[in-house]
Amino acid sequence: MSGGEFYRASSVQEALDLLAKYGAKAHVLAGGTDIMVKVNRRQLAPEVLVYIGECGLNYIKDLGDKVVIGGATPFAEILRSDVVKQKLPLLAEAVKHIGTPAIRNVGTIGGNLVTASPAADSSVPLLALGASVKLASKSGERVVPLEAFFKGPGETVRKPDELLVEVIIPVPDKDVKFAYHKIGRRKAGTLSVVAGAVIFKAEGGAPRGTAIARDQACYFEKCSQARVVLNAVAPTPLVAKKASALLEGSALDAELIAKVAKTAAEETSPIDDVRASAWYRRQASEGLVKSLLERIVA
Amino acid sequence: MYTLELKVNGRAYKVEVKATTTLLQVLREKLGITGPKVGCETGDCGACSVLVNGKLVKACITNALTVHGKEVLTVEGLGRPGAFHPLQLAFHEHYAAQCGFCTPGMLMAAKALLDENPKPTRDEVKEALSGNLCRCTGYVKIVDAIMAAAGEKA
Amino acid sequence: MKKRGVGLAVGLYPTGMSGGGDSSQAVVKVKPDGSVDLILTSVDIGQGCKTVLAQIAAEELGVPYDRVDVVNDDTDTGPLCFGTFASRVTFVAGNATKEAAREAKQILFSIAADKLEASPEDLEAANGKIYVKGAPERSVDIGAIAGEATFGLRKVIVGRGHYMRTPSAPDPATGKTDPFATLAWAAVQAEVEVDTDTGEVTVLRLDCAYDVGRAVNPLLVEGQIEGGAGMGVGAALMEQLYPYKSPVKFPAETFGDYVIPTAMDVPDIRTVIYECPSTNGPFGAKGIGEMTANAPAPAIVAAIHDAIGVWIDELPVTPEKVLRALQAKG
Amino acid sequence: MALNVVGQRVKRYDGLAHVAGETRFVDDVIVPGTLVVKGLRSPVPKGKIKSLDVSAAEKVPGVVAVMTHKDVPNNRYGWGGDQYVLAEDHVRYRGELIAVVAAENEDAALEAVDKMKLEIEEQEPVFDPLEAMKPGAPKVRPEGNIFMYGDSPCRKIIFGDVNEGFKKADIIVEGKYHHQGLKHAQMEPHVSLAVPEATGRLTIYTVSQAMYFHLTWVCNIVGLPMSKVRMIGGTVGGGFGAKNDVHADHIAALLALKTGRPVKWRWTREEDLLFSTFRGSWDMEFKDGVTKDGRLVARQVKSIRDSGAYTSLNAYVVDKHCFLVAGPYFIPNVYVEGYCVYTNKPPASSMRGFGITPATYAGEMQMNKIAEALGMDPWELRFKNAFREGEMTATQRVLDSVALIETMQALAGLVGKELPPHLKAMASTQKREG
Repeated sequence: MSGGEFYRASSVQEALDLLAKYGAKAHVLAGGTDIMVKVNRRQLAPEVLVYIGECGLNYIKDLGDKVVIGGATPFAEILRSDVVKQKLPLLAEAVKHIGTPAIRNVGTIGGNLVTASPAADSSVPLLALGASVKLASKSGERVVPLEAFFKGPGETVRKPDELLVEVIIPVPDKDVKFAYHKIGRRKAGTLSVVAGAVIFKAEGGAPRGTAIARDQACYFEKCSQARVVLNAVAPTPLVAKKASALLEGSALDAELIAKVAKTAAEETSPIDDVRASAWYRRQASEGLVKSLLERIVA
Repeated sequence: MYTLELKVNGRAYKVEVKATTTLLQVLREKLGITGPKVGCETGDCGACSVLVNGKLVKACITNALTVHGKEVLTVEGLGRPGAFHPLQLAFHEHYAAQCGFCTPGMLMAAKALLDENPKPTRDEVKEALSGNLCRCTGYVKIVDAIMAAAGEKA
Repeated sequence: MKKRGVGLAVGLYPTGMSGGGDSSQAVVKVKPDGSVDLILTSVDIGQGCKTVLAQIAAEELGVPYDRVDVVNDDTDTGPLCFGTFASRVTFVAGNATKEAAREAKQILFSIAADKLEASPEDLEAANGKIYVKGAPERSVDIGAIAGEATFGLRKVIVGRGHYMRTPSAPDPATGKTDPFATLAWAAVQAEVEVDTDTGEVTVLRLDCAYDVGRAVNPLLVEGQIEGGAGMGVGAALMEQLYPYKSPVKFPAETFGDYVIPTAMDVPDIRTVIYECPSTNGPFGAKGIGEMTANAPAPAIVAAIHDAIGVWIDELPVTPEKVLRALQAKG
Repeated sequence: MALNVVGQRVKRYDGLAHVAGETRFVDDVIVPGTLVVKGLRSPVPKGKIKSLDVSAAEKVPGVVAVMTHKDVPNNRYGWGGDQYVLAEDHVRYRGELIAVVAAENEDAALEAVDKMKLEIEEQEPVFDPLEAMKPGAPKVRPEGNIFMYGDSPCRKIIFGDVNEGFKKADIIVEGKYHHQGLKHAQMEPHVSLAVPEATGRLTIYTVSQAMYFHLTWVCNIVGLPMSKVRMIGGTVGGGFGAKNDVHADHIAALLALKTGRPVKWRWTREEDLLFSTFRGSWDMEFKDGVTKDGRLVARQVKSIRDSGAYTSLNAYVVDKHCFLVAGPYFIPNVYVEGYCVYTNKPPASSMRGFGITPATYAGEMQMNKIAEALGMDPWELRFKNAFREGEMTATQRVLDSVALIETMQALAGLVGKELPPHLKAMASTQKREG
């Protein structure tokens, strides 16, 4: 193990050239919060490291109806961004719970997605918001919806010569309702046991703070653009499609909340691991989705 | 081997490293700067925390070559006897250090916080320290010290 | 839904090795200007024994705290100490230190007695001076006496201390034994919030009262109490070496797997120290190091019961156990 | 007694060194030419070593020495004297050390470990102490799975007559509790640096919490008198009981003597979490007899300690537990059995609180359940039973400087709990009524 090769890409093009040259031998290094742990633990001896931290992929752009974030943008930048705070508050909320401050300073949104952990923290808000990722290679670019990006634990549709250069996030309507929560084993610096987000556009019903009470039949007359997302409960971060479909076009009442939560839990396929049992993950999925919906209507 | 040029605590260095050498290995093994500690080597404990261009990082999982051309600040550069940083004095005054192993990293996390947010709340301090584990203190007096230093800085 | 509750737990803790027989020794050496070296091999693992033992030596010798240096790093110079465990160092090494300081002081007193025209038994030392009891104006400087002892009288001003509790083996039939030097006492109240949907528990506060005999340094005692409380939170809620009680499945390999509390997990802690001096410790001190990690966990479990009406009899109380208990309750 | 320094909040003796980052921990001692250590550890929790061939390891460039148990002058050590420096014919836990290598760098040391050829016949392990106690369970050690206190498989404490006590009780409250296995999780890893001197002496920079114990063991293992070994330590980056057992000093010492070079062994955090000593778990059964007015009249306890594969401090831990498991209360009738049971885990040993931590946990769970069963305020129940001055523990120790009542009163003041007048007026020095 003499240490392999290190390349500092000064532009995206240079990075793509290196990936084209070395293919599967190359490991893309951004913040290193995943790769360097594996190196230290002797689980990985990369032949080629391609460092993309200073190649122009650190940006957040406001394009009106969407926000695009460069693949090598650290989470701390996303957290600081006024654009994200104003237009993507769900993402801002979720990013607060990623890692710890030092990890967020270097850990990048692209790295988090490409690593493809079933527990990837950024996947939950991004799937809820219907984000896509742009993959670039020497031979061109393609945009893949995030839902189609993950294939399994540690596996994505990214080809060895491709680089995740951008995350594209549609800006939801201003009156969209959402909630996010991460269950970890402690309050910080922990992989999620289950994390979830619910988002939908509500029509009818009373605005916040008025007297539409819990005992009234209906909180909102119609939900649309609904998504229920969970992570760490399936081989990939999960969009609970059936639960989302139940919400879509429906009037939201206590009965539907219970039904959506139960359905979301049924869509999970969790496993036992060091953090929690499959039993708990399924139970907690139901409780989590229920409490997210209740928080929205409260 | 690759040549790495960096500044640590204001002084310029040039060292030879491998593609996978960590910043912590450079500091401790090549430069003899032992304030940052080896606690876990997985980025979990924070005993190796330093600032790179003013930003808090875990030196144990920072690839050294990504620090090329940058400035590193360790506890040794924070303040020295006779010219301690207010945070160091506050840590001493408030008994924020017991065994002292996490202290160098803890101080750097505190500095990173106060540089960005000079008047934090207690909860903001706790959040800023959340990547720095301490098994001795229960964090109470560490938070006390940082709150006090924040007051003094104003 | 989030529910809150409070819970109480109390406890006791023995000072020193159970069964006795554990030694600590100390040597106190007075330099020609009255400065003091306290030499031993008691280990400071963060609890602060260098501070506490220096205080005890300073008190007994009547010199300021900053005139005592502690040399505890070397078995070539330091005499025997069994070690830093069993909440024993303040008590056992403290007693040895006090005895060593007293012996050194007696050498100084024997010289000061002539100067002050008093008997050594009538002398006291404080604030760097030796003076006649009841007549503080009749005093001499400890530094001056140390200088004269060293150069005038060619004395080596060294005191020796050794403390060891007589061993006591339990009777095989009844267990009858006198196993500890003294007991310290604890009472802790916890307040928690439980999320009944997810099973998550948040400790909102821990309030702690401890009898430590004599707090040689209240700052350090608080440090022990707060640190122990943090460890108690870990044991109560999250730490688990062998999940599912199965050692081969999912052993923790990193600090990401074996989770201990972060600054965000430990609640605000209030502390009150009660002092009921021991009859046999240095200045009445008792051991405090270990006991602080004990009462928080049962107090937290009791608070969870107060919040949601279930008893959880296995630590840690993970969200899973909370949900299972709530389901069993129906 | 007027005190000048004792009782003062003086600042930490080494506080300024800590905040300057100047406190020198063992890993901060840098000696040029120091060799690094890696170990071959058992891949299985239980097995018989059929063969071990280290010849290929010795040939790896950069390797300076390889050691097996044959190179160790005295291969047995530990608080119980039953541990092996390097495994001989059997391994009893996953991670048990079998061979070690000293090399110029980590890569060479790791390559050498990879090249050691170990043939091991895996045997059926037992992990759960409750299973290990059953007749016919796989044996962790030939002599059996239960530590013997003389002729007895358990420590027994008998005070009064527990059966008579239960007869006087109005209610019986029973409970079973599990206190999990825990790690110390001290921030400073296990590490040792051994430096041979030209005089034939050996200097060891140690993280030991108990330097003289480690000095004694190292001298015994390497076969040198205490005059030839010097331990330097005294400042440790957290211990909590982790550093009472010797983890690295003896190996660094052996390899330094063998190579004549400075040798450092720093355990990785992974090794620490998986293979170092820990707080063994406890399974505890309580049966308490209580009168209607809240007096405990009988307590029966059976406790089982998971001790891992070797004795270490476990027998002591069980003793300590048994002596005080009846808690901070005067209970006239007590019966306790404490078992120290071997399993195929790393040796459990000391951790902050020893056997009192699980005793406090289970005992206080019982008190809160008793209070609930009686419909009594948990504070009142404790005041009623709290030890008074001059009363006796279950080991017939007469108590002085008793202060539970006063400590609870102090807590009540802190939390703003209004105690009823009779509890406010109560004192440990008052003789118990009845």
